[in-house]
Amino acid sequence: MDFFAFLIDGLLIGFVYGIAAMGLTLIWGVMNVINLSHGAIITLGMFGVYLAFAELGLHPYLGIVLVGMAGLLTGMVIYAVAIHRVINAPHLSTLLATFAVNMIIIGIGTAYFTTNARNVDFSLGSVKAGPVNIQVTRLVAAAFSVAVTGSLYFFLYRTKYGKYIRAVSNNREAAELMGIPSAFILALSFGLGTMLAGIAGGMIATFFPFTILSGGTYEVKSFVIGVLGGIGNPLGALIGGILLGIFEGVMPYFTETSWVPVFEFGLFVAILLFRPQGLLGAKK
Amino acid sequence: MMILQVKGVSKRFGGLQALSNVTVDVPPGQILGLIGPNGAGKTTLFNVINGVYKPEEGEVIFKGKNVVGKKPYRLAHMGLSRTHQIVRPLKDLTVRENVMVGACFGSQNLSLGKAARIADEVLEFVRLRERANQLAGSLNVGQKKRLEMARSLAARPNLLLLDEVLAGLNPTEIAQMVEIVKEIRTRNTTIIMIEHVMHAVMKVSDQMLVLDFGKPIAYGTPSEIANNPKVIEAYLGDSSLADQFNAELAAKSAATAE
Amino acid sequence: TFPAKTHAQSERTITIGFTASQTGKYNVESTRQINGINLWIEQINGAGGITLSNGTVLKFETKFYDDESSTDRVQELYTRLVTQDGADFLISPYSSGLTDASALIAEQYGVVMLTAGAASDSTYQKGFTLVYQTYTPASRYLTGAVDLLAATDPDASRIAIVHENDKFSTDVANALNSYAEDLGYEIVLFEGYDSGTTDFAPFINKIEAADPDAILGGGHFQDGSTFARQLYEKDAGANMIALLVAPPEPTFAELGDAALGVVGPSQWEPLAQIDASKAEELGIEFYGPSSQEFTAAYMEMYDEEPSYHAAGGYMAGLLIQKAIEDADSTDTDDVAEALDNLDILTFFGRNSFDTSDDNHGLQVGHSMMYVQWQADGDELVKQIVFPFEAASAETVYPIGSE
Amino acid sequence: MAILEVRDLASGYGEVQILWGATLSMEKGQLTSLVGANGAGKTTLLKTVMGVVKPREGSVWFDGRNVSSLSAHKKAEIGLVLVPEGRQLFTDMTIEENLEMGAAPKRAKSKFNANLERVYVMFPRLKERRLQRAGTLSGGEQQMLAVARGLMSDPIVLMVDEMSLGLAPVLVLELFKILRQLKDEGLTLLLVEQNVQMALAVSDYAYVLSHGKVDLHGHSKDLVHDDHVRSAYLGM
Amino acid sequence: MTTQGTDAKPQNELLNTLLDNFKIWTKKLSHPGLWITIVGVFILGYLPIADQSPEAAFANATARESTFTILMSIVLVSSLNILLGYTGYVSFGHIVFYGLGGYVGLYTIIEHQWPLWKAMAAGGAAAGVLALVLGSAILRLRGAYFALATIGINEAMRAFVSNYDPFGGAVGLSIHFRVYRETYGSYQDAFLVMYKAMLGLAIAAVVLSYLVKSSKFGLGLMAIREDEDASDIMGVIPYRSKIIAYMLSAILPGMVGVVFFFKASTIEPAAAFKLHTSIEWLVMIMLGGFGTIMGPVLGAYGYQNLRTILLTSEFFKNIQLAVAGLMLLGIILFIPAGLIGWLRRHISFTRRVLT
Ligand SMILES: Nc1ncnc2c1ncn2[C@@H]1O[C@H](COP(=O)(O)OP(=O)(O)OP(=O)(O)O)[C@@H](O)[C@H]1O
Ligand SMILES: Nc1ncnc2c1ncn2[C@@H]1O[C@H](COP(=O)(O)OP(=O)(O)OP(=O)(O)O)[C@@H](O)[C@H]1O
Ligand SMILES: [Mg+2]
Ligand SMILES: [Mg+2]
Repeated sequence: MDFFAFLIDGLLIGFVYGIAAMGLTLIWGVMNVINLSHGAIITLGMFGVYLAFAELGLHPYLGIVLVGMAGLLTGMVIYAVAIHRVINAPHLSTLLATFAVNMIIIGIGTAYFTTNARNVDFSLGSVKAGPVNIQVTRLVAAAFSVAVTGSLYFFLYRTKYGKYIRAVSNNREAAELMGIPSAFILALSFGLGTMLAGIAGGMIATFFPFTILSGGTYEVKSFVIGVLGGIGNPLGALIGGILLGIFEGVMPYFTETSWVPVFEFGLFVAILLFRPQGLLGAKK
Repeated sequence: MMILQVKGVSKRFGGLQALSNVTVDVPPGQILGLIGPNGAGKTTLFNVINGVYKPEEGEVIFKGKNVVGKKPYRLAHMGLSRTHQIVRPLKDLTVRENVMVGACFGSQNLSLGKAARIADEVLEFVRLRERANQLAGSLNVGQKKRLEMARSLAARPNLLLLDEVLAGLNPTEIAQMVEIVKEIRTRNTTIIMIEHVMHAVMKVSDQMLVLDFGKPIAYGTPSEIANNPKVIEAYLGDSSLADQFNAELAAKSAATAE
Repeated sequence: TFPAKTHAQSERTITIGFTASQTGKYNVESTRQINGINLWIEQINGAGGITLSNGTVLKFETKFYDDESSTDRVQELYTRLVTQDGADFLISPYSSGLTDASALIAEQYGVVMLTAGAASDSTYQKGFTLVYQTYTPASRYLTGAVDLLAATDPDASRIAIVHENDKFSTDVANALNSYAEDLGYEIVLFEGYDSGTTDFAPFINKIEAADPDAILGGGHFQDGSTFARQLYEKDAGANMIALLVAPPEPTFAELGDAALGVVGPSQWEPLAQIDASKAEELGIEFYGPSSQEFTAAYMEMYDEEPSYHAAGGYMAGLLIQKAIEDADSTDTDDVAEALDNLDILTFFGRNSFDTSDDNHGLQVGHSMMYVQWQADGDELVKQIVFPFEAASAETVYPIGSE
Repeated sequence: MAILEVRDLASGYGEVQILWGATLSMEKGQLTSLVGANGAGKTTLLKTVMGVVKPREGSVWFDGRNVSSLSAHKKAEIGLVLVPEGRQLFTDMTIEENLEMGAAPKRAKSKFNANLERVYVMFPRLKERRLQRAGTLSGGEQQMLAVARGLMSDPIVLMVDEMSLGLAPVLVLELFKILRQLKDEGLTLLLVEQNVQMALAVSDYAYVLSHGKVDLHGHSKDLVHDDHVRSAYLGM
Repeated sequence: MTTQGTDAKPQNELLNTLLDNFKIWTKKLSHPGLWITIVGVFILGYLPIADQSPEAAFANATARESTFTILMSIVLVSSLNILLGYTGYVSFGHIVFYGLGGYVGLYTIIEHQWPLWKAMAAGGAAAGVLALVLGSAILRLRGAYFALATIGINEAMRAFVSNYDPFGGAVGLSIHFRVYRETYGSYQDAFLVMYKAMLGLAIAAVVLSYLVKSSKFGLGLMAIREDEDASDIMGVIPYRSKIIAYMLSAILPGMVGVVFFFKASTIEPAAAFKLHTSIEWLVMIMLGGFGTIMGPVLGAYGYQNLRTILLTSEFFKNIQLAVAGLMLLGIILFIPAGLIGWLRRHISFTRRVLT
C-alpha cells in the first residue's frame, strides 16, 4: 500500500470538510448559536447545484455561485423568521429553533425529493501523480476552499462589517448603543454561514452522490473540525478540516476502516480535554 | 497570631507585573483598607488570596496554613468570603436563594433550613428583605452590591474581602453601608476592604495599604496615609487642587446662571 | 364453518396494515414497496376481491403509518394497526431491525405478517410462527455473484469483501465470506465501513493494494452509488464489482459511466421471463400475473419502471391473497397453514417457506438474480446476467472491456 | 431650543413599571446631572431614552424631531449616545477595537484619528494597553474605556451612567475637568452620578429622580442648598 | 444576624436543628407540585392497565403502547433535566447511556438469562459507571465544549460497539421469542412487567428530580448553572457536584434502555446511539420548561402526543416531520420559557402549585 496515496486523498477531502465546517463555526463563534440546521443547509446546497445542472443545464461551478448567493438570502430569511426572536433567550432556544428549521427542511425535502440518491454526472477527469490518481474536481474544490477562506478571513478581520460582527457577537446591547445595527449584522452573519454551508454542499455535489439526508454527516464532522481549529476562526476551520481529512485518509492505512470513527471521535474528545481552545489555540 | 499573612506575593499577566512582592499582615478583628490607583493590582491581590489566581511567588497564610494552590471553595470552607467588584449575582435564582448558597456552602456548612433563616436575617441586615423572592437578575446595581455583601456575610466568614462595595451608592447610602461594615466588625470578622470612596474607607479602616503598579507604596493608619506625599501624588490627587477646582466650578456655574 | 353462514352474500373488507418509512433513511425502498402494495390492492379489488366458498366477498384496503425508519415507535404503530384499525394481515416495515420489533406484535396478537425488505436470516430464527419472508434471505444475497465469477472466470481467485457496517450488510458479507472460502477463494480484504461514509478514497487505496479480481459487498443505496462512482473515478482495477441494493435501482443510471459494468443482486427484474411455462417445468402451480403483465400495470399506474422493492410489496400482497384462497378463510391459523404448505411460482419467482421450528418462515423457494449495467449505444441498460437461464445478456467481464 | 427633550416618559420591565412619566429637557451645550436614590430609575430612564427599553408612554425629542420610535443604533447614528451602566464593553476585543467600534456612526468616521488622539491623551493608560483584551482590564480601566468609547462616536448629546464609578479620586477629578472642557467645546452632557456633590458642582442644571418621576429640578447651585437634597443625597 | 446570639445554649441549637429539618422535610414533601406530578404520572400510567380483562386489554393496547412511550420519555427527560436544567450543562449525546444500558441489559439477558430487574440494575450501573468515568474527564469542559464532547463520546461509542463482537458488532443483539414465554408466560405478560417497570421508573424520576432540586445539593447545582466560578468562590465544589449530577442523570436512562430494547427484542448500534433522539429530549425539556419538575413531564407528554397525532393522521403523515418542525418553531418563538414558565409568568396562582 502506498502511504502517499492515502495522504493525498485525505488532504484533498480535508479542504472540503474545512469549508463545510466554516459556516458552522462562523455562526457559532460569532452569534453563539449552534446551528443544527447546518447539515440540512449543506444538503440544500447539493440539491441547488443538482437542480441547476440537471434541470437548467448550468455548469456546476456556475451553480455553486448561484447557490452561494441564494444561500446568503436564505440565511438572512431564516434568521429573521426563526432566530431573531430568541437570539437573546437562553442559548438552548436558538439551538432548538435551528433544530426546528432542520426538521422543516428535511421534512419538506423528503416529501418532495424522497431520499433517492442524486448524482451530478460531471467530471473533469483526473490527473495521475505518481501512484496517485487525483480527480480534478477535487483539486478545484480544494483551490476554491482556499479562496473562500481567504476572502472570509479578509472580510472578518479587515473590513468594518467583520469587526461589527465580532462586536455584536460579543455584546449585542453595547453594539446597538454604539450605532451598530445589530439585527442586520446578525442576519448577515447567519446569511454568511448559510452561504458557506451551501457552497460546501454544492462542491460536494460535484464529486459525491448524495441524498436529502447527506448533510447530517458533514454536520457532525463540522463539530469535530470546529474543535480542532478553534471555533469562529475561518482559517482554523480550514486547517481543522484538513487535519480531519488527513486523519480519516491515513488511519485506514494502519487499521481496519470500521475502527476509524472510534479513533476519530476518541481523539476528538481527547483534544477537547487537553486543548479545548482548539489545536490552533484560537481566541478564548 | 495573624489571621492572614501575605508574604512576598508576585503575580504576572503576560508581560504585565500585576503584583510584585506584596507583603502584609492582617490581625484578627481588624479592618484593612486597600487603596490604590486603577489597575494597581488590588482586585488581583484578592484573587490571589482566595485562590482564583496562583501567584508565581510568595505565600498566603490564612489561619496559619499556606493556602497557595488551594481551590477557592477550600478557602470558602475555611472561612474566607469575598464580594466581587463587578457583581456576579446568580441571576435566575431568587435573592434569598442567592444568599442561601453563601450560607450553605460557606464555613458553617449549614442545612437548607438554617440557611434560609440566616438568609432572611442577613437580608434584613442589608435592607433587601422585601426583595427576597425576586430574581436576583432584576435588581439594580446598588441592590446587587448589597446582595453580594449579604451572600458573603451569610457564609459567616472569619475573613471578609470587600471589593468596592460602596461604588455606585450615593452619600446617604454610603453612610448606611459604612454602618453595616462597622457592625460586621463587631462580630469578630476581619475585613479587607478595597475602596475608592476615600472619606468612607478612612473612617472605618484601622490600617491602610496602598498599592501602585503592583507594589505596596505605603502602609499605616488612615491619617498617616492621607498625609503621605507619595499617596497623594499617585492616588488622591493634590487636595488643594481639588478644592480649587471645586471652587472654580462653583463660581463658573454661579456666573452662567446669572 | 356452518352452512347457515353461506346464505348471506356478505362482503368484508380486509385491512392490510403496515408502517412505511416515509421519512428517514429507508424512504426510497419503502415508498416503492408501498407502490407495489397499492397496485396489488387496486388489482384485486378491481377483480372483485376474493370470494370464499361460504359466499363472503373479501375486499382489501391498506392502513399505514410513517415509522420514520426508526424502532422507537414501530411497536406502538403496529399495535395500533392491530387493535384499533383492525388490521387482518400485516406487512413488515422495511429493514430487519424494525421487522424484529414489529414481529413481536404480530405474534402477540396472532396476526400473520409477510415481510418484505427484512432480509436478515436471524429474524426467522427467533421462534416466530406467523412471520413469512418474501425475499431471498441475506445469506444468499451475494453468493450467486461468486457463482457468476466462478463461471465467467475460472482463473479468478482473489476476492475483496467490503461492506457497510450495519446489520443487513454484515449478515450478507459474513455469509458471502464463508461461501467464497468454501469454494476456495482467497479473501484478500474483509472490511466494513461506517454507515455515514461518503469518502471511500482511503478504502479504495486499500482495495487496490490487495489487488482482488472481484470486489463484492456494499450496503445501501447511498453508499453503494458513492462507492461505485469513486471506484470508477479512481480506476480501482478489479475485474468485477458487485454491490448490494444500489445497482438494481433504476436511478443508479444517474451515475453515468460509473454505473457501467457494476453487478448487483436483485430480488426481481422486469426483464425476467417468468410465466406459466416455467412453472410447468418445475411441476408447481403458477399464480398471479406474469412478469410482463405486472411491469405493464405498474408502469401504467406510476409511470416508472418497477424496482424489486416495488415487486416485493406487490408480492407480499399476492402471497396473502393466495394463502386466503388456499385456506378459504381469513382465520390466522388457516392462513398460516396455507402459507406453510405453499410452493408456487409467481412473476416474482418461486416461493416457499421453511417450516422447521428453527427457521420458521424463512424464504427457501426464491433466489436472486444478478443485473449488470451495460452500454447500449448512448444508453445505459440494466441486463440480467445470472442465473444464465434467466439471463438477458452476456456478462461483461472484465469490467470496462465492452 | 432644547436639544434633547423627554416628555412624560413611562416604561418598565415585564409587569413592573419603573418610570412613571418623567419629563426633562436640555439645552445645547449644557451640562445636566440626574441624581436619585438607588433604584429610582435613572438607568431605566437613560435606557428608555435610547430605546433599549421600549417606552410605554411619552416621547423623546432630539433636535426638534420625535425620535421615540428610532432604534438605539439609529439614535447613536444621529448623535445621541449613551455610556451605559456596567460598562458593557466588548470584552473579547482589544482596547483599540473597542474604540473603533465606538466610532461606528458615519458622522464619527471622518474624525476618527483626531478623536482617537484625544481619548488617548485623556487616558494614557488606554494607550499603553492598546492591545489588551478589554475583559482583562481592571474595573477602573474598564470604566475609562467605556467613557472613551462613548466619546469616539462624536456625540452631540452624551449621556453617561455613573461615570465616576470605581475610579480613583485623582482620576475622577481629572475626568470632571475633561467633561467641562468638552462642554466648552459645545457637547451637551447628561450625567447620572452618585457622587452627587461633585455632580452638582460641575453641572449647570440638575434633576432629582425619585420613584420613576422627577421630584425636583433646578439650577445645580440652587439644589446644593436644598434641604431635601442635602439630607437625602448628600448625607448632610 | 444581629439577633443570632453566640451565647445560645447547645440544647437549643440541637432542638433548632431538629425542628429545622422537620420543617424542611414536611415542607418539602407537602409541596403540591410534587404530588400533582406524581399523581398525574400515576394516573396516566395506571389508566391503560386498570382493567385487565382480555377485551379491555385489547382495547387499551394502543393506549398502553403510547403511554409506554410517554413514560419512557418522562424518565429520560426528567433525568437529563438534572444535568441540563439544574446544572446548566447541555448533553447532546445523553443517549449514550440509554444505548449502553440497553446493550448491557440485553447482553446479560441473552448470555446469562438474567431477569429483567437484574438486567435493569446492570444497565443502570453501567450507565452510572460510564458517567463517572467520562464525567471526571469531560466535566472539566464548559458550555458548548462539553456539549460537543458528549456528541463525540456518543459517536465513538456507537462506532466502538459496531466493532465489538461480544455485543454482536454491527449486527447487534437479538432476543429469542421464547425468552418472553418462558420467563413471563407470554409476550403480553412480559410487556405488562416492562410497562409497570417503566411506570415505576417514571415516578422514581419525578421524585429523584424533585429531591435533587429541593436539596442543598440541588441549590449548589443551580448556583453552578448561574455562575460556576462565583459558586466555587462561595464554597460549592463544582467538579464533584457536576459529576454526581451527571451520574444521577445517567442511571435511569441506562435502565430505560434495558426495558426498551428488551421490549423491542433487538438492539443495533444505529438505533441505540441515535444522536437525533438525544436532541428530541432537549426539545421536550424546553417545551415543558427547563429546570422545573413538571416541565419535563409535561414536555414529554405534549411532545409525544403531538408526534403520535402527526404520525398517524391521514392528512399529515407525508409531511409530518415538516409540520412538527413548524409547530416546534412556533412554540419556541412564542413561549420560549416552556409551558411551565409561561404558566408561572401569566397565571399567578400557578406559581405556588407548579414546580
Ligand atoms: N486576566 C488578566 N490578564 C491580563 N491583565 C490583567 C488580567 N487581570 C488583570 N489584569 C491587569 O492587571 C492590572 C491589575 O488589575 P486589578 O484588577 O487588580 O486592578 P485594581 O487595582 O483592582 O484596579 P481597579 O481599582 O480599577 O479595580 C490591571 O492593569 C489589569 O489590566
Ligand atoms: N432588567 C430588569 N428587570 C426587572 N427589573 C429591573 C431590571 N433592571 C432594573 N430593574 C428594577 O428597576 C428599578 C430601577 O432600576 P434602575 O437601574 O433604573 O435604577 P437606578 O436609579 O439606575 O439605580 P442605581 O443607582 O442603583 O443605578 C430597580 O428597582 C430595579 O430592581
Ligand atoms: Mg479592582
Ligand atoms: Mg443605575
